[in-house]
Amino acid sequence: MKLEGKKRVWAEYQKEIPDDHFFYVRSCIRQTFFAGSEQTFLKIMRDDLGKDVYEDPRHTTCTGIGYHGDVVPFETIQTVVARHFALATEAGYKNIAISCVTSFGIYTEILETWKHFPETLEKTRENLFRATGRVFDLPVSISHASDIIYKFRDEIARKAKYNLVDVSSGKPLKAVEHIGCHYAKMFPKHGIGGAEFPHVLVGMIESWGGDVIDYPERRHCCGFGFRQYLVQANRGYSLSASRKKFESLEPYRPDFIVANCPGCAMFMDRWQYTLKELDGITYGSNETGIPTLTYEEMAGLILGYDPWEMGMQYHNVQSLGLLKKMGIKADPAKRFLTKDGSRLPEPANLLNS
Amino acid sequence: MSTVTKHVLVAGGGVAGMEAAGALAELGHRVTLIEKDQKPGGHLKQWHALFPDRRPADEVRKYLSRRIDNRNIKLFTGVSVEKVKKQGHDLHIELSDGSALTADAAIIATGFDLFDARRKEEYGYGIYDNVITSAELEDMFNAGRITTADGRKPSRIGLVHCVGSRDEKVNNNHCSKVCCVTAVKQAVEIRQKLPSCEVFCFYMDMRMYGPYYEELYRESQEVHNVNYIRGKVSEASANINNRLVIKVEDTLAGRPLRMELDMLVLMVGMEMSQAGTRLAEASALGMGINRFLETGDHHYGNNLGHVKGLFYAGTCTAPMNITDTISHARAAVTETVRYLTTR
Amino acid sequence: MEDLYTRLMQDVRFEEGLNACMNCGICTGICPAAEYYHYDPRNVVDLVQTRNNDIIKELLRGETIWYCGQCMSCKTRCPRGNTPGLVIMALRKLSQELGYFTESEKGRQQFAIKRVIGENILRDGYCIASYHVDPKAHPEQGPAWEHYYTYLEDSLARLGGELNGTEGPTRRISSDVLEELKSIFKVTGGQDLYEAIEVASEKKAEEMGLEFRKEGTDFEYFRHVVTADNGNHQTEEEDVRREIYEARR
Amino acid sequence: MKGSTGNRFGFTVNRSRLIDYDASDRLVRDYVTLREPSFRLCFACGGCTATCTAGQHAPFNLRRMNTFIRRGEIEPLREEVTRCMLCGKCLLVCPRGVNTRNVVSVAAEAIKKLDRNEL
Repeated sequence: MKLEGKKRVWAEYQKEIPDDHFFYVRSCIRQTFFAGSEQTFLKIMRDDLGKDVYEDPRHTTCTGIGYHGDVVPFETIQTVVARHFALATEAGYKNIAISCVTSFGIYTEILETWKHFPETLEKTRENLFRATGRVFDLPVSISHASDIIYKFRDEIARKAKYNLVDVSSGKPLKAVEHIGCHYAKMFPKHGIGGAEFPHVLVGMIESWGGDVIDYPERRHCCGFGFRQYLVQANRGYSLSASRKKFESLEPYRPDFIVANCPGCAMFMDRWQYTLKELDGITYGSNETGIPTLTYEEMAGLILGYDPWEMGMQYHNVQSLGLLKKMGIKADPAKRFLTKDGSRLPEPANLLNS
Repeated sequence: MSTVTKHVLVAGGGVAGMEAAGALAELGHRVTLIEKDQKPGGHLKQWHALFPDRRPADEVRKYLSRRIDNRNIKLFTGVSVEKVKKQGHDLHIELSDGSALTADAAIIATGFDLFDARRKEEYGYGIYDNVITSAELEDMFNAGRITTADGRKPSRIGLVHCVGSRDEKVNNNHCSKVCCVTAVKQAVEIRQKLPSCEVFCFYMDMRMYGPYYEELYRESQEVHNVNYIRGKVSEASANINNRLVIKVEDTLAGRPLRMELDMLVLMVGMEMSQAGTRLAEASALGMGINRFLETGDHHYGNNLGHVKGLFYAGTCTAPMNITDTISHARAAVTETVRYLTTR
Repeated sequence: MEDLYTRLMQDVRFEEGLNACMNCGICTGICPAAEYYHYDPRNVVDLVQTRNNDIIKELLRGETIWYCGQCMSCKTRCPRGNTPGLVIMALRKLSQELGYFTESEKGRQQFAIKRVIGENILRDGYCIASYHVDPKAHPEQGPAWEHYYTYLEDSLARLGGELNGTEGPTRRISSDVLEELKSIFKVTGGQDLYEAIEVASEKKAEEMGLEFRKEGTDFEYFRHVVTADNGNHQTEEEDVRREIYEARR
Repeated sequence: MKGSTGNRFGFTVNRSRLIDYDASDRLVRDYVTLREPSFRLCFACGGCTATCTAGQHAPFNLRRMNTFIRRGEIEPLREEVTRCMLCGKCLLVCPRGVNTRNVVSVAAEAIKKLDRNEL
């Protein structure tokens, strides 16, 4: 493999990411399954990087899962997104920061549609006004939240308490990066590094001392497939696609998987449990599973955040081994506590516990 | 032989330029032949053997060298033609070294560039060690050694047709015409040189348009056991053993197919050359939507430029094979001579 | 019958998604659905571009169009600038508008998606929120989720959220905001699509002799559509049917 | 609730439709090619399938069958070879002179041998 070739591709797909003043929109899946990750993002932005990130509690789902589940029409989702633009306009923000990759893809698709079919923008303005009386300006920029962490990756590296390095051997940890399909496959120029060799997570991992694995199924979908997971009878599709990835990445013995898409991070964790239950397969060294992190969790660990305050215990594959390798002292007994420190019963059957 | 000696500039010393220069010199005209590389011969310099009969490329190279071995021809290498301008009856020509000259007529024969395979990112050219281009395979044939980057003898090689052709993602909707038959030729050569190596051609259509091309295709199946899979390769990647893994639909089975390979050869197509583009832009010569030079009439004026006294020869007008390029160059000479004698 | 191709052309995604397909198969080569279903996006696009009303109607009534997972990997690479995934989205929309979706097992599942995701959106302002994902219906979520869900209030609080709070993760969306959402759905056809799904599903349930309720998810037809699997989704049967059909024409 | 899969999840890993060229073998192809060398000449024009009488009434596609033989996809082949009525109409149309009828017979023979471990 020639790194020079990848660097050339990366240089070609760089996009403008604003320095400050973001209007943050949450993700249904991330706040449901990784509530701590969104909170970590906000803390990193506000406390570590000193940025202004505004959140309007009146923003809702973008309806993206409904849209890609085909029960929400395109006209409807355009108008819901336009309402979010209206909230940003009202608050005086021009830069949208998006937590979800599905949403990011939808925002991108909508803005591209409005550019190529201007009558759809006019129709949306009319629809939004009729429905809510709101008006909006087009945003100046839209970034996925991982784009923003990418932009500040070197600043985070300078503040790092830990690195993606095995403290006992001094060797870089081996990471598998997984990019949500809708991040760049629809519009490669809107993704850092493009669709074929996305750099958004690679850049973070390398800045923080880790090595990245390039494996044959790297670009393959995690298998969410919207209706393919939402409906029980279809879930085999979703499980099978993830399994295909696991089989492909397993020989490289990765220390962890990291994803920029909330769905992917959730599925690549959940399916490891399901595959163990269904087929008795456990991946990872010593067959204990491969911890699957969100990029916010990865950034948080680098900055010394408490893994349990970020919610890393709520993965089926626990990260105790990974934390130990990084030299992070985190008491496993403190995983399942309430806010004020009283102990909750420990779940059974977690992987790598 | 024409009675009046004129001065004709030929821009480009590849197959078309050499043939045109030779033909003009033969008729007694004074020719200035300008070649941007250090040696004339164009892409042919790199090729090992030619389709359809796999004759050594050297035979045609020798013919062309003899063709320009004429005292009426002055060859300048390492310099390119940057601009052509009508000045009265003459053409004023500017070169890349800052010099200028005047000619009675000029033939543009700036040829083609091979498509830069890095632009098809999904194939990982320039990233994965054993993804190479058809031109690099010719280098291997010339060196007499077909090996992977780490020196192993390949046991399975795939050839991808239409890389950079028929593809709006790289802004080339045109067919480069010669890649299909080149793939078949190279597949046969691999099979002859490495009989234990399996060879697969991944194609969308087999465009065997020239004489004996279809016969070569048939021979490749009948005698050489070359495999054909109808489908455009979707992506290539490398596995832990540094073997390539490709994904493609076998469209004749209607199912996706996955295969490991030791080497993937990208049949890179033809694009208007950069030097030709520069010349065309500086001289306001019209280019078609495929970015090759637009000729006066694509049926009966296919050597005519829009400037009087300016003629086109070879692949600066469209992809073509050597046979057609030589014929096209001769036709350009006919048009030039007609212009010079009737002006 | 109304010209279905014309109807499809009214969908901007269809206009964007279909130029002229040359059947190269680059989409199918990397399509996750093509591996696990009898699905070939190349073939779908090729059938649609015939503009033949009967063929398009067959697609709208059949299983094929429901196999795509909308990962949109097909968009990245198509050398003709098509997006089979967008063509699929337009076909699915039309299939629901015309009520054809209930003719196929996979199509009937749209009712479940409407009842769950569709109603979550208008009731809570989320496609999905933690309190929707009952581990009993989602054993694949595993022990970590079961624990989180069981102690939802505590778990969320430790991570900086507040169940039914006014801000932060899975905060309660206020009723005036929900009214805005509903109004958007009314104005933009979202409500109409929901109703079309309901009407056709109720009719189908009656036809199949299965219990149907106007609300909720705890009744025969709902359970049927989420679990039914005739086992034929990987076989070539669709192809066969189409071939015979075409041969007869 | 349990689906038809019988496990508590209600679904299983799906069977793959992928042609994995490295997982299948070409024993049947080699057998057919050896005994009917004209098989190599097929260039998948589909003339045989278009003229095929059996194919009008049953899901039989000779052109696709040839592809399966070449790729080493034995399972779909098993049923395919039984559907041909060996009428030989395809022989008349093949532009490459493939002995199509014999390809089917030899392929059927090869599968029998394969099942008896005689290939």
